[in-house]
Amino acid sequence: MSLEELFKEIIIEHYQHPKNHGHIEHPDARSEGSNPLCGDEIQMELLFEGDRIKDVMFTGNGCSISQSAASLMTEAIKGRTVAEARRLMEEYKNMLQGNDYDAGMLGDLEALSDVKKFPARVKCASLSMAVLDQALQQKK
Amino acid sequence: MSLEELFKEIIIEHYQHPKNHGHIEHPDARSEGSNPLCGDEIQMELLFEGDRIKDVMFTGNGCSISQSAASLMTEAIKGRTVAEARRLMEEYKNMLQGNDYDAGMLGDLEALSDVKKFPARVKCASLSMAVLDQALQQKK
Amino acid sequence: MDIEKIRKDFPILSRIVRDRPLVYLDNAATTQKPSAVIEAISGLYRNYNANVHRGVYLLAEEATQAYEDSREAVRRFINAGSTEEVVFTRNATEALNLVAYTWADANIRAGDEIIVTIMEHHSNYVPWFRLARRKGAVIKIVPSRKDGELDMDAFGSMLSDRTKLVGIAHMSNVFGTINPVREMVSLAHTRGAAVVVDGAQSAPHMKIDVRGMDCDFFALSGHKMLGPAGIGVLYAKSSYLKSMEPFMSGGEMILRVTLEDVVYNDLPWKFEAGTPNYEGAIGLKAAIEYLEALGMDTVEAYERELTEHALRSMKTVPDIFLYGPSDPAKKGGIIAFNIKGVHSHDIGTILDSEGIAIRAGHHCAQPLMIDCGVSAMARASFYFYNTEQEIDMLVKALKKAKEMFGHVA
Amino acid sequence: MDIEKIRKDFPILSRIVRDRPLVYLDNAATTQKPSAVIEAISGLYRNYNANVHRGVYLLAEEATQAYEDSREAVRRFINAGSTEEVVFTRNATEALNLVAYTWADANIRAGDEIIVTIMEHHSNYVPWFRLARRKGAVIKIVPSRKDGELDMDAFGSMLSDRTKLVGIAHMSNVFGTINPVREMVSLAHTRGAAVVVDGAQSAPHMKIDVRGMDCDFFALSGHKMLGPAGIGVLYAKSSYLKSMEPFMSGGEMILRVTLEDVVYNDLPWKFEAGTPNYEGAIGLKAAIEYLEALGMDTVEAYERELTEHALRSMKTVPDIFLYGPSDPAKKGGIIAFNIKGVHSHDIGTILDSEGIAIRAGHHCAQPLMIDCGVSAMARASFYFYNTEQEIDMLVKALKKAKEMFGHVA
Ligand SMILES: Cc1ncc(COP(=O)(O)O)c(C=O)c1O
Ligand SMILES: Cc1ncc(COP(=O)(O)O)c(C=O)c1O
Repeated sequence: MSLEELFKEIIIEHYQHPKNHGHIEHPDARSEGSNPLCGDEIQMELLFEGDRIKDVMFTGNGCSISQSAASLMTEAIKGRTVAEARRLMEEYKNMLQGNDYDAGMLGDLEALSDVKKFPARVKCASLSMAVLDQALQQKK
Repeated sequence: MSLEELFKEIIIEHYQHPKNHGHIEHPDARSEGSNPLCGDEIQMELLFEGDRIKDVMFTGNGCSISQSAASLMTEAIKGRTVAEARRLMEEYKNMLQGNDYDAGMLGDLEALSDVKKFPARVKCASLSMAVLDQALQQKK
Repeated sequence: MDIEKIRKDFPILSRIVRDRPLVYLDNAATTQKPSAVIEAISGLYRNYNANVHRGVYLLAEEATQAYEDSREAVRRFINAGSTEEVVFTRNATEALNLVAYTWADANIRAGDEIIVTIMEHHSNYVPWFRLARRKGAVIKIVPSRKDGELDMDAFGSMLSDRTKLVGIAHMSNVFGTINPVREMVSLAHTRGAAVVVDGAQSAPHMKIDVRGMDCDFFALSGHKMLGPAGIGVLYAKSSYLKSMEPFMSGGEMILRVTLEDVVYNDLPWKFEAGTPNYEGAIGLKAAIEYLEALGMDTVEAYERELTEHALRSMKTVPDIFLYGPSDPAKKGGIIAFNIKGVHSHDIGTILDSEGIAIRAGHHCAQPLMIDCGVSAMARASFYFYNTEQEIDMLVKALKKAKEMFGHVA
Repeated sequence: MDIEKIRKDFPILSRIVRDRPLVYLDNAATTQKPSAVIEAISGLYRNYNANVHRGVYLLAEEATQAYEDSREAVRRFINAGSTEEVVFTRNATEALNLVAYTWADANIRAGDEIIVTIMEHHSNYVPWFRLARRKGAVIKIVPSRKDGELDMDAFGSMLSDRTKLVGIAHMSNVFGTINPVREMVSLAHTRGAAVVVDGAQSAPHMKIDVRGMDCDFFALSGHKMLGPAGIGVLYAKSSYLKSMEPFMSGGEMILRVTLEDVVYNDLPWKFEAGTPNYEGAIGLKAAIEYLEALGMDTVEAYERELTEHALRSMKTVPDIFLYGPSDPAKKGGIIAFNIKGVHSHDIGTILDSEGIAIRAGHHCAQPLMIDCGVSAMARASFYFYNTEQEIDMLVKALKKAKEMFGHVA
């Protein structure tokens, strides 16, 4: 268990310079969530085009894991269909739970694979997935 | 610590054949008390003549120690002045607490001297003293 | 069951009291602890003590895991559906008060009826008595029959649409009677009443299945089932817990506090304010694992044999009166008695002088004492580490007590 | 104070965590236990375990004596006038809730005002918040000044004849500020308000004199002062306790129960329903004796030195912000901080990888977090078994954390 596994350069990069950070003018879905014990907060806004996630933006504050996960997650799903996003989330969950997962599908999100070695931090990495899940449920 | 010290013959005798057991028709004072945990109960009635306790009777139920103490206590104070009764109660208390005491004054009540070796039973032996004390306070 | 081996697991059982080996027969008051429980506690403090649910460091993760593992052990032990339904309290008493202060306070109104049995411990009576006073509700008492069992006809005719709550001791701490809770629950439910089962005496001695029983609330105390003092459990159906306001408030039971508002935590933590007794929970887990290794069926069967033996041999004491069911199939290992001419308190002292620990008094069940027309009883109560020889020693000492008080009369 | 000898009294301090010796700096959350406390607990269960206040046998006498001796130890430790005024609870949180459910529930009405400080732990805030909601009372918050001390002018002008209750953290669990409780009590008393002092953080670290302070209620938690989890204390003036209805009901807290009436027990037992955590109390007594042997003055002086050292050396971490008073005379050994660019949660993980345990989060003091404009802080908190070397290790690790997050930006 080494710190470098957790705080990979790409994670710190996304923490300090998050992608898709901000708001969408007229989002189709919006949701938020928090980890009260550590104070992590994520809000997400989505814009759909047919079955596809045309745009996604987030705001929030919290630790490097929760914020970089939001940045990486939004990058990963932008442009995908809802079904693809759901499959990706499933793989991401598998990764965090220490199950087998499809690395190809996750892409850069795989940077968070070592979070599972830090049980106290798994919640941080899962927050944006929970928020995204809520938002996707708003899509009819 | 032997049982024979606690359950002396005189104690069992007074338990089984209590003296001064019953009621006074028009008592000057009446009081009662209980040890809720063991269920011991004592009621006392007193008749005064000037400064003197002319008569005293008790009823109650409970263990051999509480009931024999009531019997012995009423025997000891009957006919005494209130001041004498108070002194006697003081000596009785000393005895139960393991302090020096005036054996001559206590008479048969000394049968209860070994109760102090049975800490759980001291409350039983003190109950009638507490009830008597309350009754004496009713004397103007 | 290798009784000699089992007794070695309990360090206190080799203690000498009044120059005699301890004979501990006050298990309905509290039970002794096996080394596994004692070591679970010292192991925590020697190796991984930290406040739970809060830390981002290893010790805190370990302590939190152990605490939540205990909740799972309790869930399994009583067959609850989810750990959401397992709330840690100080003891059974707090578990019952929690229900009184939350669900009952919100749902019981003037004129409503609460039914409890005559066998209740004060802890499953006084909370309802006070609540009824406060609300103007009515308490009804299910009487017992001559044979020490509940009068189920009376119960049936007491139930009505006004009945909002039924409180039942699963096992009486005086008579030892095992009450037909499953039947009572289903009768109560037909009237829409909630049922609180006081399992303080049953959980240590028999297999508990809260789902099978279908009770709405179930309370137990860890210290009566090999666990440490200071830990108890309230089981409640999650549908109830969800609808209930929290009991105590403070750290741990909230999600978010601002000056304008407070958002409560998820189940079950919503009901656990402040630093919990995680030591107690960790000790209770070791206790449950000990019981599970023995098997609750084995415990029950062995204790039934002890009880049969005790009922048979205690009867040979002159002038003894045994309370409660005489059929050992109807009761647990609790035998309350009186000996004519010897007050229970004196019996207690005489037995103590022989190293035998029993209890004397009202057993926190004064309504039942009044009903039996006595102010006190003596009580011997067994656990699986007791033996027939110990019961024989009890009987011998009781005969001696009778003699001491008999020879003058 | 022979620190090497003291550290040997705490078995956990020789634990290796993440291949490093444990550096435990989360003492405001809970403290570690000396062998004397661990052994007091196992000694009870090995030698004289029995339910208290009930038995007529030797074990029960011994256990009861030990339990009540603990009450006397607490009385002495906080300088209460009588053991009548010492009620055992699970923790400080329960002690505060007890006051909310009894005295405050009976005495606070719509329009009345409750004053608390911005520094309160949720346990001394949420109970009053809920009570105020229930009753239609108003909560007022004493703000803090820039220097981390209470704004006493604001407090003075908030007090009025409508003030019924004042709740004060004796020592803040975030800022470490030691609040001027004696002065606040006397101001509050001129308006006839009752004062509840939350001593959870002060009692472990300084001499407590509840009579000198003249507070009406004082709460503490055993686990924060070397004692086991699951035991706390409510001190209350006996004049208050006498007038109060009981909190929980059940065994132990009653004198007599009939079907018509219930008579409550004497103080303090009226407030202790059910089997108490006598194990916890017995452990707490060993903890108090350990602290008394050291001397609270010594503890306080040593911790002040540690705090001075920490304040001085932590300042050398780049971009660190330390919350609370910068004058070590004004605070206890609690230092909350943030490092720009490194979230407290990440700091916690980085320190953990070096075996250093600190806390990160809102510290159950969200109103204070909001007031400081942050959602979380890191916090190091000391006890007398900590050393300057440990603080140096903390500082070194903080610099490393800053570097890890600094090199990219
Ligand atoms: C100031 C303060 N008050 C109250 C509490 C609550 O203590 P407990 O959780 O032991 O009830 C704490 C500790 O977390 C505290 O720091
Ligand atoms: C039937 C019953 N209910 C409740 C209790 C209360 O248990 P506790 O004192 O552990 O809360 C007891 C034990 O005394 C009991 O026997």
